[in-house]
Amino acid sequence: MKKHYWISEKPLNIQGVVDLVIRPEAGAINTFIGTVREFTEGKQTLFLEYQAYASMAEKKMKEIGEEIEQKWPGSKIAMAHRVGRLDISEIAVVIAVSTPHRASSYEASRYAIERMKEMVPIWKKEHWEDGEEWIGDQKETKRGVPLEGEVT
Amino acid sequence: MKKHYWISEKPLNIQGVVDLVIRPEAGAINTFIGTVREFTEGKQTLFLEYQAYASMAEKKMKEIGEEIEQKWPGSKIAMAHRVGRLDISEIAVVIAVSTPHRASSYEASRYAIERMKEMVPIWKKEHWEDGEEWIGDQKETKRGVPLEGEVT
Amino acid sequence: MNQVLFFAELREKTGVYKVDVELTGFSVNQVKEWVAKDYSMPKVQDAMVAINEEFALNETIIENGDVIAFIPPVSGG
Amino acid sequence: MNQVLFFAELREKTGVYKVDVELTGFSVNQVKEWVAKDYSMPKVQDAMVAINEEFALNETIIENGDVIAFIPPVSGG
Repeated sequence: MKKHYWISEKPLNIQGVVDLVIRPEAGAINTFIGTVREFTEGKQTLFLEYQAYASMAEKKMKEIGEEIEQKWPGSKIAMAHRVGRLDISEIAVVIAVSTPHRASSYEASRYAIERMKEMVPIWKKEHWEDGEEWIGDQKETKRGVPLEGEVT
Repeated sequence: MKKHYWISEKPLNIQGVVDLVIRPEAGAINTFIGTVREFTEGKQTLFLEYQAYASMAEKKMKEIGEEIEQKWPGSKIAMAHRVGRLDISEIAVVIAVSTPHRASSYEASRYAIERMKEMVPIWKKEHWEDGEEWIGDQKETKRGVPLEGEVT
Repeated sequence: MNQVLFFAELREKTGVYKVDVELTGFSVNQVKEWVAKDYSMPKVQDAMVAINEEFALNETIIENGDVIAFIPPVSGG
Repeated sequence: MNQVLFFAELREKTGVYKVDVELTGFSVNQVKEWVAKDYSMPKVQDAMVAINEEFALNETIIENGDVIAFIPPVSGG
């Protein structure tokens, strides 16, 4: 069986993640794709560096998947996160959830990314013109109040 | 400039739709993919047939995109819908929305598919073992109460 | 002169995709009645009507050159 | 014998990815204190600790063979 939860040093392929959850019982697939944004609160990012505790990260992603398959019966999920240096607009994360009906595909996908940001041991380092810094959740917000209470 | 809203007689390519909305200002892309489900309320679908009033459908999808770009500033959207015969698990629709932050990517994507189902002139015909029927919104629900008040 | 387009169930039941017909001056409602009668299609009453790709009211008067489309309840997505 | 792993800022500041060290019988809290002192890393107090890839409490006692990882606040996604 193919892995449904993995850390990758190579660019992520969206279709490859979606293919893991396509099946006859599903009518809906929601996909969340996180890309490297150039500007955050007006400050320009040159590139990002992601690091993971890969074995634990894959285990934690699997746990999130199991939580989701319990909370939204009939759902199937795949999650992949990239590590290493990522340039602007490159894909850091792809999550795909298939469900029989569309409402739960949205809910489960949102749950997946929120949980991933909470509990999966992956870190990013911002590289700016004038410096660099490893970002923790508490630090992401220090430049001001993020829109809608969150920052991607 | 490439079309961001289109009706296609050929299989839809997810990456192709996503590529239209990737950009440096975005950190989040939400994608909704509708696939042909085999069983609805216990009844087996053999295949579907989609028909569209293509020119009007593309115009209406563009209107939905404009609504979204107004409601969620900084968002960018692309939508494609397939027509013709579709087998089980084939992709009927792909919607991709990119936004600076993730919350609005989910909201805008959900809005897009709800509006599409409301106002875009596209029809599907279900083919079952024992018959076939063009489905209208009011008909989709006649087999019982759908989950979460909606059917994909 | 005008064009009338049918889709989905209406296309299948009438057997017609497109009709060229003179409807200038008639209301949308009158056109619906004509289709219901001529094609024995009472279901057109449930359909929306689009004129030149925009949804139209029953009271709207058809102008020369308008393209009239019958839009049964949609089911895309 | 035990392994201790560092990530992100902690890895960079300590200059260490992995240390083999005998910590059997110590509590997670005692290990944190040792790292804070030996590596001059007061920030380890903010980090979570995982033992064998599961988050652990400060009171948990390290067993022989356990792999201890310092998990600074995560920022994936």
